[in-house]
Amino acid sequence: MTRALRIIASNPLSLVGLILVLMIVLAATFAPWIAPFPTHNSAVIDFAFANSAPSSRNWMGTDLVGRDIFSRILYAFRISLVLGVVVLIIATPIGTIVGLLAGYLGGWTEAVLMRIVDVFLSIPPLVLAIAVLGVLEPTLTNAMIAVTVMWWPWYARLVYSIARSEREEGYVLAAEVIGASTTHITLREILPNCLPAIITKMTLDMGFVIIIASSLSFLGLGVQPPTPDLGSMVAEGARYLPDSWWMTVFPGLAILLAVFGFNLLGDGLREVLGAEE
Amino acid sequence: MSTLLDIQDLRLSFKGLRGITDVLHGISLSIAAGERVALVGESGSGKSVIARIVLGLLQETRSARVSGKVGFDGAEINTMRPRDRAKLRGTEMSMIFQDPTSSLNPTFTIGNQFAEVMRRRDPKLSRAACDARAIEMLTEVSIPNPDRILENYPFQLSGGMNQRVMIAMALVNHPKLLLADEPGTALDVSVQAQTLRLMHDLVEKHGTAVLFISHNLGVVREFADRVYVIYRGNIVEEGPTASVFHNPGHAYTRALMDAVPRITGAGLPEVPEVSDAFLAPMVRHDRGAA
Amino acid sequence: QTVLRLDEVAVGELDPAKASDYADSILMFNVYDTLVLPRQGGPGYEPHLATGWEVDGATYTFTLRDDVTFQSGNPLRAADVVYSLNRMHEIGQGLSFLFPDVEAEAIDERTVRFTLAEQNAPFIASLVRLPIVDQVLVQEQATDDDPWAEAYLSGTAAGSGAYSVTSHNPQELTVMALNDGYFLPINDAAPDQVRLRYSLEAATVRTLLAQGEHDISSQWLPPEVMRALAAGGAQMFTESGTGAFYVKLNTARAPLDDVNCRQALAHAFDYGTALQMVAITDDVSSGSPSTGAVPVGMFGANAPEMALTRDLDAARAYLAECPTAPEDFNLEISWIAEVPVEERFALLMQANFAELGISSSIATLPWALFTERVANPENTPHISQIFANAVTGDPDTLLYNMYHSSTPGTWQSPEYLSDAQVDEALEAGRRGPSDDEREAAYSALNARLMELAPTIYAYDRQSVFAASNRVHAPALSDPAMAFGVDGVGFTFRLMEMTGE
Amino acid sequence: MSSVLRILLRRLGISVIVLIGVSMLIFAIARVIPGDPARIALGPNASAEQVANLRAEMHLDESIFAQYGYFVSDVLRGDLGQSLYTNRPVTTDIVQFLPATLELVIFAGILMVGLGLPLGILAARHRGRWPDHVIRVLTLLTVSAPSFVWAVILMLLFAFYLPLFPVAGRLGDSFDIATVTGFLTIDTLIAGNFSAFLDALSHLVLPSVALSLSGIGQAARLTRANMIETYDKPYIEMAQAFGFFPSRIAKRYAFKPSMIPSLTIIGLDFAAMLGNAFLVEAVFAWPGLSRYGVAVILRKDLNAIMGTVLIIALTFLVVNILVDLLIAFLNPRIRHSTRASS
Amino acid sequence: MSLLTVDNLSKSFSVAGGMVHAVRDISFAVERGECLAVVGESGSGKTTLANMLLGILSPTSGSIRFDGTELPAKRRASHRRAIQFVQQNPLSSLNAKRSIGASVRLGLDTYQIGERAQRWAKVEDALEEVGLPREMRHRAPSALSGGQRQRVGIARALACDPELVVLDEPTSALDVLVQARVLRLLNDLRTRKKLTYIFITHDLAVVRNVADRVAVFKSGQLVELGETAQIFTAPKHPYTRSLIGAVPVVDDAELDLRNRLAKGT
Ligand SMILES: Nc1ncnc2c1ncn2[C@@H]1O[C@H](COP(=O)(O)OP(=O)(O)OP(=O)(O)O)[C@@H](O)[C@H]1O
Ligand SMILES: Nc1ncnc2c1ncn2[C@@H]1O[C@H](COP(=O)(O)OP(=O)(O)OP(=O)(O)O)[C@@H](O)[C@H]1O
Ligand SMILES: [Mg+2]
Ligand SMILES: [Mg+2]
Repeated sequence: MTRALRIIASNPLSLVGLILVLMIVLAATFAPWIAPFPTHNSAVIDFAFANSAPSSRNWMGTDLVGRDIFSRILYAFRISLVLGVVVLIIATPIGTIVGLLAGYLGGWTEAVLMRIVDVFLSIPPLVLAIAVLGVLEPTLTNAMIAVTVMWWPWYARLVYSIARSEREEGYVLAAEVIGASTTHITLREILPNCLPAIITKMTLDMGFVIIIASSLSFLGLGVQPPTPDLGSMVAEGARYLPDSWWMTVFPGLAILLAVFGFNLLGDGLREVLGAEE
Repeated sequence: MSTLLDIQDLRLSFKGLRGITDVLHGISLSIAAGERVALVGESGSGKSVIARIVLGLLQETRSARVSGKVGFDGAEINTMRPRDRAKLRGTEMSMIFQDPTSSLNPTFTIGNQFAEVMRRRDPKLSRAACDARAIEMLTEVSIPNPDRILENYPFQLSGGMNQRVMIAMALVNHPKLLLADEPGTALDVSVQAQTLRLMHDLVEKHGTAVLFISHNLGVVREFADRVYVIYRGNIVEEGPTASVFHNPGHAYTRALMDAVPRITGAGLPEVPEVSDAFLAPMVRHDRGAA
Repeated sequence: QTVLRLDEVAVGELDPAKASDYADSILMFNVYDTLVLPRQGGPGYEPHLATGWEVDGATYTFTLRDDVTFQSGNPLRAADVVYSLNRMHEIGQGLSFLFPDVEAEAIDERTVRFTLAEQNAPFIASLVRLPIVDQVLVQEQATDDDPWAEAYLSGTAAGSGAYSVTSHNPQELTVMALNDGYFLPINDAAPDQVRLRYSLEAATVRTLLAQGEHDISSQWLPPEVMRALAAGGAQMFTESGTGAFYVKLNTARAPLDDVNCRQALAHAFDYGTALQMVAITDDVSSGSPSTGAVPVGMFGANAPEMALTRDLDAARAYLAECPTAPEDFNLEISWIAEVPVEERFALLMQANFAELGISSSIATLPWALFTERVANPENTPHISQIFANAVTGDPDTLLYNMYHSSTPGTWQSPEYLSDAQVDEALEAGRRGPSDDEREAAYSALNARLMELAPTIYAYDRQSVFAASNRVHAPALSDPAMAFGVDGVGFTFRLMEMTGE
Repeated sequence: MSSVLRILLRRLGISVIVLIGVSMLIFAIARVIPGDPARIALGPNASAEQVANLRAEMHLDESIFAQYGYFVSDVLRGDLGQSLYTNRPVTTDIVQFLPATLELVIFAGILMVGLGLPLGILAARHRGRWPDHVIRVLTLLTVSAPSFVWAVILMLLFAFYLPLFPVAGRLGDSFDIATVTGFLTIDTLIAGNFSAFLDALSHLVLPSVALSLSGIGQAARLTRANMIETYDKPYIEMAQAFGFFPSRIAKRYAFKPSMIPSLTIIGLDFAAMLGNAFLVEAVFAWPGLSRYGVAVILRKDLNAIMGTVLIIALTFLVVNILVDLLIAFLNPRIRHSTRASS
Repeated sequence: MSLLTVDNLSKSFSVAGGMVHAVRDISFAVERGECLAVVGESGSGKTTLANMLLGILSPTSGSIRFDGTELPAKRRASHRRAIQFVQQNPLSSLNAKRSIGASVRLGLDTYQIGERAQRWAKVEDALEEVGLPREMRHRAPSALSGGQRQRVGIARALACDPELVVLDEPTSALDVLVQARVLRLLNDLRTRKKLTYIFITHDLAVVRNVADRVAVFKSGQLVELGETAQIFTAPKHPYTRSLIGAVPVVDDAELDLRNRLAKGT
């Protein structure tokens, strides 16, 4: 672990990524203490300052009811991070197990499981999430469900392709000859070899889940007001372009920054973990 | 005999994550025109990098530091401009690799690849002329139906076939120097022996000098006029093949010889994997001594 | 060739039997004609396709003009009127609810008689919403599967209006061209072509207007955008369609089933800030102070001086009487996703109520889901926000469907109010027949509703449109030329293009 | 060529299975919709009797399997039902809206391939040096924001502040172009109206750039990675040993083999743009299928939702089949999968 | 009684263009304690045979009897312990993500060999036995040289306490010096632990020095089977002769022998 950190630190870009991610995580965690207007994450209204441009009082301006955009962005990071973590925590094991079984066992298991995966993959991800969310009510939980539904097949696919090539490796053959169980071979032998790819993908995916979730709420299908959410902030602000540009530009940049951080970190991680193999 | 390749005090190191690793520690090696010289040594001893330096490829790699003199046909490879080095490759010198099938481009036909190589020397050559010459070369390496082979892709041919194609391709432009890095070790012993014999005859006929890299002493003995033994980036012994084989002077060479199992059935010898004696200074056999 | 460009939010419904909302109204008032039209600059209705009518109890006899031809060239006949009403009845969508228990018959080519089941004072007003279709043309297109030619009329017009439809794409654009054969004289400066675009983003409209590429915005532009446009020199058109912004309380669901709890909310609501939120310029606002349940200007309305105001003390007093503790209210405050300004009112309410310690949450409901949820009282949110108008200009069309105990479970009546006095007043208002009787009935209704507080009467509203200076529309800018019914102000033949 | 045919058939076979799965999935999603589709369809003023009639007509009272059967047989007859939102057959709607989306997505796809691949090649060739670093940061930035953020930013910069491009729509008001293909860039040319063509093109610029930015980044990164992997292959070393110049090696030796694995992913990215079009169309008021999709979803318009998703899945499958064929065409190993006797 | 008896064993694969008969009707027996070498050119079916013996592939026809009992085609763990194998590629045969100790321990856990608590000690014993330091069990395969990895592979096979070990080209990826030492180790272990080897290789010189008997394969068929000394002095089959004729040799004595055999005298 320390070695990994050292290697990440030696690559300036990944270091920037790590710092960005840490900053965002800290900002989200300590939002109530950092935010200049900690109550602005809810239904607060302050018409005296409504729709005002960035100033020394409100660094990123205010929205239509006078809430501080900067404070709301900090709170919105919380939602994004929680959503990302929950989705990945649910989607990854499902996809991994499906992928491992299909990849290792082959035959009918492979045919059936992978066709199911294909079905999910043959609807563009966002469309699938929109369709699922379209029929459910727009809430945070349902957004998580929708994103999870579209996400697990990608892990299945990733793990499947690794497992399928690992199946041919000598160490799997050795374990089979010794007589190890399928559980042992998939979970103890093959899975560790998929982990670097899975962890890298999870890091990169944190970014993409944020993108997808914000896309959903951009369309009005995600987290509902007054809970601050980056996507819906952009969507709302977009109505007031170009006059109230701060309402959309800052949340947009916040998404960019968060995702960029996770991507940089994921890229770095890919190098570190890839180099270990 | 004029010296075609003259390497003096060649040093190489790589810059990596863990600092600098020295790979070659001052190697001198020379090949006369038309001479077949072998370089033997264990895995990782630095055989392939020497070939890559001669080709001028490592000089263009950012992590590699090359110093010393590499004279080729009167020119100095190390200080040449990359473009000029590239001009030598494929025309004045060419190379064949260990695994023939993966060394040929999987997405082009053999004929196509032949034409590309031939146009290295003469860019205006017509495709028909290329094909004609390719067929001629393929016949020389005893490939049946060469015209049909030209339309095939590498994966459609057996390893032995690809090996011959590669040899033909390497020699089609009449290079002065052929670098052969463990050619065909990926192949079956009998196929390998067969193609080596074929290559032997061919270079002799064309008067091509060869730097033959191998870890297989038996193969070296059959192919080369002269041998260099390399151990961990140092040449430890050099001399005419017969002389080195009959009279190995260096502890490492001797261990190497002993370790090779014999078909006469002498049993399994006790040899050290490493020994201080392997680091002893170089042994040079006199020219012409048998 | 002058072109008028405007936009509307929803899809444009071209079938007269299905048309209902504002965009549809614009289409109807230009492509079709009706027997009567609201009088410009005052109350009442004037003949339009008719030359006049006679009332005899529940029977109405209309005489038609003889100089009207449809755009197809077919002459207008009494049978067309009968057909139009029957078609509306049979399809049963759109505004067909305005014509319950009405029979029509053609007495002769030019005379048509409507027979109502009972006396109904607002009937004449309702006829503003009965576009007359060209029976001969439409029946040619009817098939066994589609006896009312719905497919045909959804994309084509079969009316007599001053404008004909040259192309119609319900999500995108309707293009209309001046109909030279119109039976009334048309202003020379009236636009030759009208392009009505649908569902443009606010930012798009704002830019197009600023760049001179657009003429009239929809009324749904957020106030901030309107303000920005006004500041940039755009004109502000207004239309008072006799409506209001209603915050509806679900009286069938605890804690709002108790009148004290409702009164607490009604008194806690910050009327002043709400009006401030919808103010656009110093003179123009999409809201004016509410005085009670009936919008100012209608039968039974209170005097303009009686504006409702926030009264926190009264609110606390009511709350003390309310059986539910404030922290247990857990109100669901909904807002319609398509109407972003409602989100702000939701926030305003949440903040207002929070001052009394009342807990609440906010839910966004797309219109379709909202209309679904209001179908039963358990699913209906505690608080829903509705912009409603008297579609015919008559209070009956505004209030009956909201408050009569026989009509709960629609988007208009998420209160689920059931009160005998209210029912009685509504029926009396509908019966009429004299204006005085109606005035008295609606006054009583107003008083009773203020007592029951099923609704927070946030403000009386008028529609505001931002417009370029290329267009002159007296019906939308001069109160003396205004019509009292939503959408009639967009009668294009009355507009003038002023050249830049 | 017969083996390509075999691949096509195999691929079609799999696609049919997948399509059946997709139809089940869509059907399942549609059935969990809260509320009564018949009630929604008839609107707020319908009577209970009308609702019951429509329920019967929609087979909502029958078993779920029967309902699926009706759904499939209708779909096979090209009947996707009636949209509640537009009151028209869904098929008509799709025919009307699909071309706009396809035009947008195809343009974005051209940008993605046209810019992404060269950038990736450039980065791979200069691996570890500044062009690589610059491209890497830029492409990572482009993939780091959802397309609606790019759309909003582009709109702000190039339509509002610097009004170079139109803010919305597909064609200026002043043009009246007959619909032939539904692709305005083509229809305007068919009509011989060159200024309309330029106008249509200028309308396409911002949306397609916004839509393609992350695809460009994705394609460039992928191409770079695969090129680098190819650069480690023995046949590249061989090409170097034969003295081919780096630019020639990149173009002729490394590019084609590295495209073969890239193509599948690029195909997927291309298809993902069908989804992202939802966002971009919303921002630029682009009258396409995606915007229709959002509208029908917000209105819980069941038939239209199912139809839209189905048609997008179908488009996606077609793209994938095309990509597979392209790969088969590029990869001689597949094209000549039967060993030529020699 | 022979330890292993193979009767009329065949294996075919169906591939795109038809059937590949990888092993055709082979019969032979292996005596307890002997080392039988299997040689033949690439693709002659050596690995296929090994995989059938190990139970990774089930034969198309024929039978394999081990220690008197016939082995079922689908083998469970209980039938696997006694036959173990060592693979050619020492790198891929070890799981890069697990310590070498864990790899060696797998057999012990599977067959419940020894007390749970004592297994690590047994793992270290096994490592010691193949000449590796005990503490090496914590290392990852990537931290080992090729020869060390191959020793781990051998230790892993032997930890299961097998009777028969199938060695599929165990030294062909190693340098000569390392190969010499690994071959000696294998020889020592065989005598010490009374093991039986089936030694697959294409290096005839190695065969000459380790095997008791030699089986020569050509295109899936067993063309010659005989005592090692006999094969190298008087090969009967022309194919065997041509194989020996292709062996690269280093000293003159070998050259003489080879030339003599090649001439067929
Ligand atoms: N590009 C490189 N970067 C870093 N180290 C390298 C590079 N190329 C070679 N080396 C190192 O240089 C040393 C010599 O490598 P080389 O490939 O010449 O060995 P070799 O004698 O050809 O071995 P083999 O017989 O296995 O081919 C090795 O230790 C190798 O790890
Ligand atoms: N799973 C399989 N499917 C199809 N054909 C196979 C399969 N496994 C092996 N073969 C074929 O069976 C034949 C024998 O293969 P095998 O691997 O046993 O040869 P080998 O003697 O071990 O060769 P090598 O010395 O190269 O390892 C070959 O022609 C091979 O192509
Ligand atoms: Mg080498
Ligand atoms: Mg084998």
